[in-house]
Amino acid sequence: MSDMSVKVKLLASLADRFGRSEVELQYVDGMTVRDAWDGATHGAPLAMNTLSAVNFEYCALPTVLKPGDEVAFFPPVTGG
Amino acid sequence: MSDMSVKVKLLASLADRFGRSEVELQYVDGMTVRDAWDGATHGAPLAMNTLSAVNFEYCALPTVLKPGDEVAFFPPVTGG
Amino acid sequence: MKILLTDRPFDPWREIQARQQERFTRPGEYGATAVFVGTMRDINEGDTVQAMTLTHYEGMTERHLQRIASEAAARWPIDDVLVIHRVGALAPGDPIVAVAVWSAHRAAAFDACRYIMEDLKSRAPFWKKETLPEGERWVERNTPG
Amino acid sequence: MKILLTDRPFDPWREIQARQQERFTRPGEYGATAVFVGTMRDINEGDTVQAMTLTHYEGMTERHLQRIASEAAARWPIDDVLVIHRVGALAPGDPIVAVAVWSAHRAAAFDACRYIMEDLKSRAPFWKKETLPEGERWVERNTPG
Repeated sequence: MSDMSVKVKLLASLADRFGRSEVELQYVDGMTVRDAWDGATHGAPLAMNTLSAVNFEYCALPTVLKPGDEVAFFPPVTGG
Repeated sequence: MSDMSVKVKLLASLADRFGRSEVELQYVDGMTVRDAWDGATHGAPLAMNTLSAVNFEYCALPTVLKPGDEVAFFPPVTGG
Repeated sequence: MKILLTDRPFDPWREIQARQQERFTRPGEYGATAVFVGTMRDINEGDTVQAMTLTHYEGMTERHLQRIASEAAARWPIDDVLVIHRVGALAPGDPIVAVAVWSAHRAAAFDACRYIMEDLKSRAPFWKKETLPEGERWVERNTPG
Repeated sequence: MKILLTDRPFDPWREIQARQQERFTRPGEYGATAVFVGTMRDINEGDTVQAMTLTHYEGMTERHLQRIASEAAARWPIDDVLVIHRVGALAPGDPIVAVAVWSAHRAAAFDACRYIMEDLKSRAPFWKKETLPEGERWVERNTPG
């Protein structure tokens, strides 16, 4: 992964839905979690209950990213 | 135990306090749990937190007894 | 539903496993198990406790525990309850009580297990007498849960 | 505090006992143990479930469970926490999760155990895919506790 990119993970049913579980995006100044979703899914609708994390911590959609961040999107969790 | 008596049990620290764990009392018509205490302890003060049971079920002091009943008095429970 | 008083040391984890194997034959029959185990501590109210004797009111104890378990079963959708309580002479580290509840549902298992424990601590006719270096004493009350 | 993800079947009662023996050396050190075990059921939403695959977000999962356990330890006076969660392929009857909390106090053990379970069910990044006679499906949500 280059220094000026972000890694986007699509987990569980999202990987099935989009046919891919990981996308590398070019980092753009001011890029947010929401922008990462749009970039990785080509602007697919984002379900209200989709959860997001940056570098393994829950983060809201307006969170601004840094180069090298790992962003993850996933459906409601069903462990336990 | 005769048909016209009640058995009174003094349990745990009450047995230590009164030096006996079981007393048989002559049944008297209308006799209550409270009367059984007075009979078994010769009218000793009854601590507020003393618990009482009749035939292995919790019962309040005004409960009227029948001949052959087993009445028990005991301090707050400390199991578990 | 199984209620057991024992004057011998018991291993709660082994007893729970044994009950589970005996009671449930179909794998996947229950989804949730909530358990509480109370163990004898070596200290109470700041004093070193060397040993303990647990007495109970024979005749009332098992009947009362049975009733608590039945009340829990009436109140929550639970599949089984195991209650084991030690009586007689105990040493620090010995399990005193184990309550296990099996259910299809997490909340029911948790709620029923706690309900049984709270009733047991406040109403089941057991009494503890502790042996301290300076002699014996009755434990006067249980702390609320 | 011990957090363990495993792709092999585990016996929760044996693991709890082993942790207890490893963690506590003085008999009578703790007084209360609260445990929850979640087991794979053979039925869900009225359908027969033959098998299940548990996936998780590697990197985030252990970190998140560690944080939940630390939060519980900051909030209640607890002596130890054990969390075991299964990942990979499961069969009905297999334990999925075990949470055990040791404390001097009954209420702290109960409260912390439930807190950890509720957070785990609602926030730890695990996902279940069920195998039914007619194919696979993702489980869409957990029921609130």
